Amino acid sequence: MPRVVVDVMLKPEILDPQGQAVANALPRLGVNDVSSVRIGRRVEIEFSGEPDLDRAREIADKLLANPVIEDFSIRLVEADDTEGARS
Amino acid sequence: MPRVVVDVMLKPEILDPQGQAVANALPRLGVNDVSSVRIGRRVEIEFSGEPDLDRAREIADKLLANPVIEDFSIRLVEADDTEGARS
Amino acid sequence: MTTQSDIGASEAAEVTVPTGGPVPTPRIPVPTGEAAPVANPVDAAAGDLADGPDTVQRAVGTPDELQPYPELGLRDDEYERIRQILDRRPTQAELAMYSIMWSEHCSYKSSKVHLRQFGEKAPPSDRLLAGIGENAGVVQISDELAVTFKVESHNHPSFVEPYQGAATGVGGIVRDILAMGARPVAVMDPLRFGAADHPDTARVLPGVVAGVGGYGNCLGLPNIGGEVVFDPCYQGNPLVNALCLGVLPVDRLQNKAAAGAGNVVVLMGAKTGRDGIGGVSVLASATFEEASEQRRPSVQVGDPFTEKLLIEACLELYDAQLVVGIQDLGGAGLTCALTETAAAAGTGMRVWLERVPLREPSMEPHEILASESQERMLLVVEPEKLEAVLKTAEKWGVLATAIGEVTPAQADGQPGRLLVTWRGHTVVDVPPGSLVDDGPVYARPMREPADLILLQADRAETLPRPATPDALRETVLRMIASPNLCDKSWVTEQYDRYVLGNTILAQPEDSGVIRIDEETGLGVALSVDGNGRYARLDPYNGAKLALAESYRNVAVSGAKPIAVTNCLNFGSPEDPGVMWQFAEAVRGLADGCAELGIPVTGGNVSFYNQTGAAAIHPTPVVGVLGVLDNVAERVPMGFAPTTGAERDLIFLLGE
Amino acid sequence: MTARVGVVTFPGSLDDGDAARAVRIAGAEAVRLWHDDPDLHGVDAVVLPGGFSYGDYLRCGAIARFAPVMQTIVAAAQGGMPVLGICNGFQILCESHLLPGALTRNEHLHFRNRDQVLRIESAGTAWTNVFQPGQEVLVPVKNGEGRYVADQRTLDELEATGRVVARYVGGNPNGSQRDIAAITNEAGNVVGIMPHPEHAVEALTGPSLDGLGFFTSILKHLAGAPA
Ligand SMILES: Nc1ncnc2c1ncn2[C@@H]1O[C@H](COP(=O)(O)OP(=O)(O)O)[C@@H](O)[C@H]1O
Repeated sequence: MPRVVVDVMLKPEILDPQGQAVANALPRLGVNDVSSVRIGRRVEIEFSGEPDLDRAREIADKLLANPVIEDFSIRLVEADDTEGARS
Repeated sequence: MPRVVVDVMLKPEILDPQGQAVANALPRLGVNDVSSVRIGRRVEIEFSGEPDLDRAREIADKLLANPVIEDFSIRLVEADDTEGARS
Repeated sequence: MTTQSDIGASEAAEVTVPTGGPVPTPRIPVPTGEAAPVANPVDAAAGDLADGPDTVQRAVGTPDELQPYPELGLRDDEYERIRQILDRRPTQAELAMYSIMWSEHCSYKSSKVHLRQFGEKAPPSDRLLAGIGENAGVVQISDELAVTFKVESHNHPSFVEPYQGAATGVGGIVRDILAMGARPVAVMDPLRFGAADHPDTARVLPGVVAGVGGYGNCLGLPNIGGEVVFDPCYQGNPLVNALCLGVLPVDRLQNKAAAGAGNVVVLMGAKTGRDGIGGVSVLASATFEEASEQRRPSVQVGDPFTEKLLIEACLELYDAQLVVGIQDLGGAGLTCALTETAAAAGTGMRVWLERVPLREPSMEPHEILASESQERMLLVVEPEKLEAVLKTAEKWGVLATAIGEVTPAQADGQPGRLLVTWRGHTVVDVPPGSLVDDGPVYARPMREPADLILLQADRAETLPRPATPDALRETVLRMIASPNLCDKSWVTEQYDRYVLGNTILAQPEDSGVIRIDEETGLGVALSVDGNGRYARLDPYNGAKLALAESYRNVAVSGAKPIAVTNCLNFGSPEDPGVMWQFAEAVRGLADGCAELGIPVTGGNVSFYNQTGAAAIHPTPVVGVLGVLDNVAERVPMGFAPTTGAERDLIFLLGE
Repeated sequence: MTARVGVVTFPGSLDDGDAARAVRIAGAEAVRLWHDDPDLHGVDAVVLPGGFSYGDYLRCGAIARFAPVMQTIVAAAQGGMPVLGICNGFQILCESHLLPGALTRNEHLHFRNRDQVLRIESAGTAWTNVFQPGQEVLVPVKNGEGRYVADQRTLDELEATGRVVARYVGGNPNGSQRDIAAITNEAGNVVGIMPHPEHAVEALTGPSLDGLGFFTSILKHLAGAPA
């Protein structure tokens, strides 16, 4: 069953203390070529029936993101599509 | 410049109280066809030079995810690819 | 900052709330390269005048250029004054600065004439090391030690984004305390929400509580008390007030004066971003496409970890005597810090704005000057100590950057000027005192609200009283169940009361008690109280009652009350009814303090707390601080468990 | 010789002064250690205090694990040096793999501060040897991410080998699996505890004096330990 993924990220101009903390820690791990880290939320929504993008958008808008400081994007993902190398 | 996206999600067997709280709130919004909500982190990493997937995997493995409770996946994303309908 | 923390510079212009409303109409014609005289060789050399910033040079050459001062909340006569002071039109950056510093928020233009009473009626005190006008009042409590405390509001941001609004409210008041040379040691949070069962309260309250807790807990400051009050009048305008208490050795007291020509001006802490620029963005709307409004969030995001580092770094700098002057950056950002520090010393200042570390490289000079980015402090440092300062900052992992230097007063003894350049362009050249001290002052019209007589006539005595045991039982149950009287632990359990290990009393006690000196047991007690319903019925006595309640709470914990702080939450000062309520409340508080013999040492005014034309109840929140020579002698509120035959006796005092 | 107990300060540590105070009240010398300095300055034992090291925005303890001082502490702990991690310190010990499992967001999603009864399940560790097994103690708990989780096998093993050091009694404040409040490693020298014994060492400031036992235990342990 495909699921809906909502990515919620702070707007680009908003301070992201979480990303900044990670970026600052990287040199400690010997990583010096990262210029920026931004951290947001990834929300996976499974519907009991057909996945409903409009519904998901409504949920994101009302519940998952605060439009004052966050943007979100929505997409359908196949359940077993790990979108990359799941480690 | 493309960036690396690391998605970190709690392992399926680990309780996700945040996701559950959202799922429980949905009926109040009149949404009754969602069977599960899981909330994780989405980390966007920009490199100063070429994006380095191996490097990113190392960062994810050491820092971004705790393998005891979390899984992660990594992929390259074009900077302006919003991966869906940016609202 | 000595400003009203929650009312942005643009409050009067009402363009801040980011509801995605229309972009204000641009009023600035885009200047063309040819039209501007190219007289300044530096400007000319920069070679990008058409797209460059509005310089002093250009302002001189284009005296008739239309400027969007009304959108920035400046009145015609205020704008004229600015032109007189500068003897030309202000540049964009200068206009932004005046609009900020002359706003209600920073200039106290409507409240000033009333607040004077706090000083005039105050009893003489030899304990007061710093009083009204400083970042926070400082009170000596022993030969070596002093405490400083103050309450501020962050009401409007907390309605828009409850978590971050409340969090940055705590962050702001903590920096005020830090700027006095004190280590912050406790916080309190008087809160007002709409009806408990209103759906929006379910959004605002949990977010505010989590924000107060999140920021305070992460800084390691125990929360030792506060208030949670529900009333429909706060539905569209909750009150989030935050109090911070700090401790300092008497000889570590800091001040904000940028003394000593040649000293270096250092900006320490977070990078500067487009936070809370709000109304100032109208200045840019001519050069940005429509979407630009989107890029200017009015809500700041707090970073308590950076603040914690800032605290430790500052304290280390104070102890090593490495700073001459220090000022926190609050609601009016660099504008306020630069002008206040220079004005306090009568010196001038030269600032290279491009040295300010930016989160977004595309920021323009007026945006950098107006930014409300959190977790920043401005230091004045002797050149030979700069390296040591930078080292300390590095040790704690906070950014510190030399951005300018103190310049001498003028040859004729007149104060110096604040000169700000940006990539070689002179964008600001002003007398700093004109922004800080010469702002407008209004004696606004006042009129007793027309409905007051009716309200007062409807006396409590006329209400039906429970007459039967059943009715009495019913009344008691209703009271117990009422949100205003119920147990507050859902809120207070989210706050760390133990951290720092000096909390002697906290929730649910009448006042919080903090041990200041582990050796001697010296400590202080603090309570914050307010009752908007009383104040609505009678603002003069309502304010007195708030003071009396707070005073009593401190006294019954075993402490001797010695100082008062306050946060005056009111509707629009342009409404004569509100202004009357304000004047009465101030008069009541000042009289009450005189009667009790303790001074107001500081506070904060928050106006424009209203939804449309409906103002909140006038809500003066009063904090009283008392001293305990030995905290072991504190009196907790509960009856002590009885052992054997020794039973506590119960007395009722008073009428 | 008084025992020397190190207390580490990371940027963002908050209860470090309190841990040092508890060490002193117990009768040992508190030695302050700095995150950036790998030298342990000859201490006999180490306390990792509560707080939000490096802000803990990512995951509690995730960044502190890489601090220079932690490299030394991990090696010393593996060599038998007693280490007590309180709250954030517990999180750091799990992130450093000195203790199994992980600490996650409280089930009810709130930070919670209350006085909490614990049952001491194991008095065999370096930090709990003055207690009686089954003894109940009252100490403050205050955390936002204190829910202990591990897989069933690990949990069973902890139980079977007596490595559950303390459990919540009379209500679980964060949803910890099997009410676990504190655990230890196989050797019993490394203990992680979510509640705060260092805040129950003075009658004026704490709900009890029960927390002191954790700090007197280490003195007893060090006194009995072969030099
Ligand atoms: N927002 C808050 N933050 C911290 N403590 C609070 C807050 N609200 C109430 N409290 C505390 O809870 C206790 C009970 O509050 P309240 O019911 O208002 O009592 P009282 O009517 O005696 O002032 C007091 O100790 C008070 O300081």
